[in-house]
Amino acid sequence: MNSEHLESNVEHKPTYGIYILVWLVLMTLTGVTVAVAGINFGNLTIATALTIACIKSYLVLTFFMHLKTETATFKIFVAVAVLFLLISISLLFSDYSFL
Amino acid sequence: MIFGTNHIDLVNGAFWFIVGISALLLTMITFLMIYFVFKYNRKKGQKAVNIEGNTKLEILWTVIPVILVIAMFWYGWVGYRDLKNPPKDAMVVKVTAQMWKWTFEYANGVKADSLYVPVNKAIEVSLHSTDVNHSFFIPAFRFKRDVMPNRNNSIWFLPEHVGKFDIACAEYCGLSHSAMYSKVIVLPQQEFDLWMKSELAKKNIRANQPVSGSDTTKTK
Amino acid sequence: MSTIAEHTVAHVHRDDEGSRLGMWLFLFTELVLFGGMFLVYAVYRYTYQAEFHVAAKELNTSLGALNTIILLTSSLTIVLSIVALRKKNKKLSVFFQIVTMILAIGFLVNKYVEWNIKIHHGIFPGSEILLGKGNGEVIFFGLYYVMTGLHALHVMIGILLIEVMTGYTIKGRINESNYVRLESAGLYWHLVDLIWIFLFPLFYLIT
Amino acid sequence: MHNNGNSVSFLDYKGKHSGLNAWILSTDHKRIGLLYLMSTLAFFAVGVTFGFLMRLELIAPGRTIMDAQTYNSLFTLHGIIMIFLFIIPGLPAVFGNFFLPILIGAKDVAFPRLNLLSWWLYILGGLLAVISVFLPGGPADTGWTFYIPYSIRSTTNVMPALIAAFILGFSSILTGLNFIVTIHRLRAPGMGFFRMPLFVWSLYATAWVQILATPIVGITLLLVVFERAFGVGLFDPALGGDPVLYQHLFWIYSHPAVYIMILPAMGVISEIIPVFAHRTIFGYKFIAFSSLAIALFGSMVWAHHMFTVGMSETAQLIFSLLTFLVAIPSAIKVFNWVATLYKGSIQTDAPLLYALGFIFLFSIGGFTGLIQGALSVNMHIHDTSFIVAHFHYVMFGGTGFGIFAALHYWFPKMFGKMYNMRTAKTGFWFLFVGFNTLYFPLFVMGWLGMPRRYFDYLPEFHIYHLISTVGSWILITGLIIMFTNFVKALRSKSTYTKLNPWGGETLEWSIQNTPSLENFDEIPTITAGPYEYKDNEEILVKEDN
Ligand code: HEA
Ligand code: HEA
Ligand code: CUA
Ligand SMILES: [Cu+2]
Repeated sequence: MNSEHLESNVEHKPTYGIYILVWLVLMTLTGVTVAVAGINFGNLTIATALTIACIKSYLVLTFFMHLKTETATFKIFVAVAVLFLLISISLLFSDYSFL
Repeated sequence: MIFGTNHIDLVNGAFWFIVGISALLLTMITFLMIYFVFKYNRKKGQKAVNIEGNTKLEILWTVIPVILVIAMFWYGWVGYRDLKNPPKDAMVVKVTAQMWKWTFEYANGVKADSLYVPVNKAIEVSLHSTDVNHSFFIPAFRFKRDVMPNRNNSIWFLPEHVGKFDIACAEYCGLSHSAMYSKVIVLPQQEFDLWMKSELAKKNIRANQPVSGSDTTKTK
Repeated sequence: MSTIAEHTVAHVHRDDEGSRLGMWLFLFTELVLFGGMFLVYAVYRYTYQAEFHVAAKELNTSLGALNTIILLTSSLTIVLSIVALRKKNKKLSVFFQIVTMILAIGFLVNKYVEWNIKIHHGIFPGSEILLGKGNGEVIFFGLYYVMTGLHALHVMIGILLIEVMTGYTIKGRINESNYVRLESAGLYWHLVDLIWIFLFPLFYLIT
Repeated sequence: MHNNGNSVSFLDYKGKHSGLNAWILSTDHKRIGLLYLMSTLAFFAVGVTFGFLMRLELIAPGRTIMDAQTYNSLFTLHGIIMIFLFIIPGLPAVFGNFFLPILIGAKDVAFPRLNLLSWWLYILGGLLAVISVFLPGGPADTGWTFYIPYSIRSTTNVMPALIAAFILGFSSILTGLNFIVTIHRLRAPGMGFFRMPLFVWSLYATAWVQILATPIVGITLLLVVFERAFGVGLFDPALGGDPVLYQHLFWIYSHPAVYIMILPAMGVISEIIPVFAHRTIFGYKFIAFSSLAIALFGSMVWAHHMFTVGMSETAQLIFSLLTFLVAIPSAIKVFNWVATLYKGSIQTDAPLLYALGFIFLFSIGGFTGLIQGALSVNMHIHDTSFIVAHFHYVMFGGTGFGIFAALHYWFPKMFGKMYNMRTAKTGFWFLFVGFNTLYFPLFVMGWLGMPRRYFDYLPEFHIYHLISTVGSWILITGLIIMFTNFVKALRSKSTYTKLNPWGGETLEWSIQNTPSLENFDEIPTITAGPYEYKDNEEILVKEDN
């Protein structure tokens, strides 16, 4: 346990570059959503908006929130939390969208 | 197509089916517990044997319950299936629930405080609430359906016996929730027609002097 | 605080990973909290599609976009402050933290302006103008006020958190060898950002 | 400060504070555990009294001792108190706090201050709930489910009740968070996940449910607050809102919540049975994983509380099926417990009696749960006293007896005193008999069509209500016997010196009674599983002298 926590304390060298890069990507993605929102794909509109939002949150999670460098435990935890939300919404819609 | 009393049989069937299996398993479990407690009691100088487990058994008592519950599920589903789609020829009655009374309105505008229906005719009740949630519950017919302000549920049944049966409110709706009782009155066809005729007559008279006309739709 | 003494006896070494684990678990509860509201949103969006589109027209997309940019940038500055600290550049770290707070305040000001406009147009829960509109629109704005409101509340909490962290950094209680508190504050701040990433398209971009 | 805190018991350890503050400001997991015990018991006493009064009212049709409004408020408060203030914190916050760190060989939980905070939140929420009784307007009368639209129409003090539940939710979340981190980070060297006692496993599963499900009810109740305050229209049908959506959100939490209540109790049973059979538990891994399985499936069955609101056929089908499947992990547990008695060396002390009582009563509760899960049957028995019987069997026959078992099992370790075994057993039999007399008639009535939350009832149900009320008297007698027995033990001057009265192999039995501040003189290194009984000659010898 101690060893575990030691090794998790010594992370590789921190650098500014990667974060600024991620930030630029996030900005462009924002631009894209706004631009795309204008055009109407019918039902796909919300799908695209959400997909982009998901990509953005993926970037924030892995880089800004350092999931990349965390131990497996953290990743599993996040997966569990997301899974719970997915279960809830899909089962909830078994009532609403199949009326 | 499942009909009123038939629905009753299906509910009873499913109920006793599950109760039966449960009773069996419960006695088994209880017997084993008591038996072991006496047989392997320390007072008898019993020495324990460490048994880590047994995968075969685990599988056995996972698979068997799975089969049992699937059977229970299916039995329950069958009895429920047709409760929602009434036959075409069903006679529709509009039921209005409010704190804390039931009002029944027939196609021809006749209103009543009890649900008069002809025997052996499919009855579809369309359920409306003017205030909070209520639930239209006829214990004798083994069903209930919630009555909500924002959606009009409907349910149907086929009374096969003449008689009077309780209608209860089964969703908590405030102070007099427990007093929100009414009755289904199942009449032979011709008696029902007579009743309907006289009600119609009363209604027309009321229509002529509208003063007392509002008493069927009083609130609180 | 109170029973520090007892507490330190009970804990001989500090466990950064443990603290981060705890923070993440806390973030999950926040996530699910908003998740619940997204469930509500999803259901009503599904039942009142047309009205949601109409209602969304009332919202000012450019203001929303601006706020998105502000939040994303503040997310960047807070990570940079950690990097700077780990590079032993305390001044720069503090600078980045302050920038983050300024941006956050900018976000709030922006939000305030936005709400103000709405309220001047008489669009707020219970206003007769709103009640005059269709149910779907009432619900849309109900959700709009509740969700952005709660989000704004989280932004305020975030500002306070970061402020405390800045104090620690200046005092040196947070330093290049012990910065888990700053990291946790950062995590919280990113979550606030994450939620906005979804709020923005779902409210401003459905016209 | 001083490290010789060791041999000093946590009860008379001198910290920074003295007097009452030494308790209400202590971050020692054991003291916090006892704080929780005292406070849950206090609220529990209130809840029991309300239940008792409700039974008195129902002894005969019509008004007997109170009017309808009072009755409606009583079952609401009874429900809120029992669920949020008693049964949910009952095991994790009391025995989890006290024993989790000890069982995994740790000095304390991961975040002791947070732990104290969650107790304070608990108290705050509890007081709020109680205060609402005395405010003008009277206590809430919505039922513990706060169903819309009644909960936004009612003129009673619904607001305080809602906010109380919200705060209590967060107290529960913090406890769960604390436990997960503790289990992941503070296990003693050698204590792998599969060497953890099963009580710890069950707390771990519970903690996940607490963290993931509770926020949903938090936000839902908050939305109701907004609804009442500003009329945002999210649920109010008058504004186009959907009351059924409220029910969905409420049960998305409140069904998993029932597993928050039962899982720790199952953990306690898994501790007690091997100890009193003095042999390895049967199927350790199956029991461990079934806890996780229950936590997972438990989050997928919520709509079985809503079968009569008129959901889509698909939803009815899916949720009914899942409801039946969630029973399987419980089945696995029960069978493994029974199998653990096989070829044991069984010592029938009070804790085992309560454990076996748990298995019997919980099984009845569970089986009736299956009956309710069957769609056609649910159409008939939903919202009848059948349901009331079901959940009393699982919650109080299950979790309640689990708490009793835990009390009798760990009492000597917690207080360094021993209760009178014979009295304890008498107490059990009173509780057991009283319990069944009280709740079994409710099954019958429910099947015959007696709706729940009824202040008054038709004469044909009189006899059942009468029996039930008499049962409640027997039950209370048992309760009094039990608790006086404990109080006597606590009062007695003679301290109990046996470290390991039941011959358990888990860590708490290796340390002194009323453990020291840091529990262990030095952190042990674990080399074996929790229930590895080498040979039990010495036990048999002990029995003789
Ligand atoms: C501790 C709390 C607890 C627990 C553990 C459970 C466990 C279960 N509950 Fe219960 N339930 C409640 C608390 C609990 N419940 C409460 C409070 C309500 C009412 C809320 C309100 O409306 O106020 C309620 C209501 C409720 C309903 C809604 C009734 C209605 O309002 O219409 C349903 C419907 O399906 C249900 C089902 C189940 C099932 C299938 C289980 C299963 O998990 C049970 C599994 C256990 C067993 C099956 C027994 C052990 C197994 C064996 C002995 C082996 C043999 C097994 C098989 C053959 C499968 N419960
Ligand atoms: C754990 C939960 C719990 C417990 C223990 C009880 C205990 C009791 N309950 Fe129950 N009850 C509920 C939870 C509980 N109740 C809920 C959720 C509802 C639904 C409310 C609603 O409809 O909104 C309800 C509703 C309810 C009703 C139905 C009201 C109605 O629908 O009209 C009735 C009626 O008789 C009743 C009676 C009783 C009685 C007489 C007791 C007791 O007085 C019996 C005596 C009690 C004991 C002998 C104590 C058991 C001991 C323990 C549980 C452990 C104690 C140990 C420690 C604290 C360490 N309760
Ligand atoms: Cu109407 Cu209860
Ligand atoms: Cu449930």
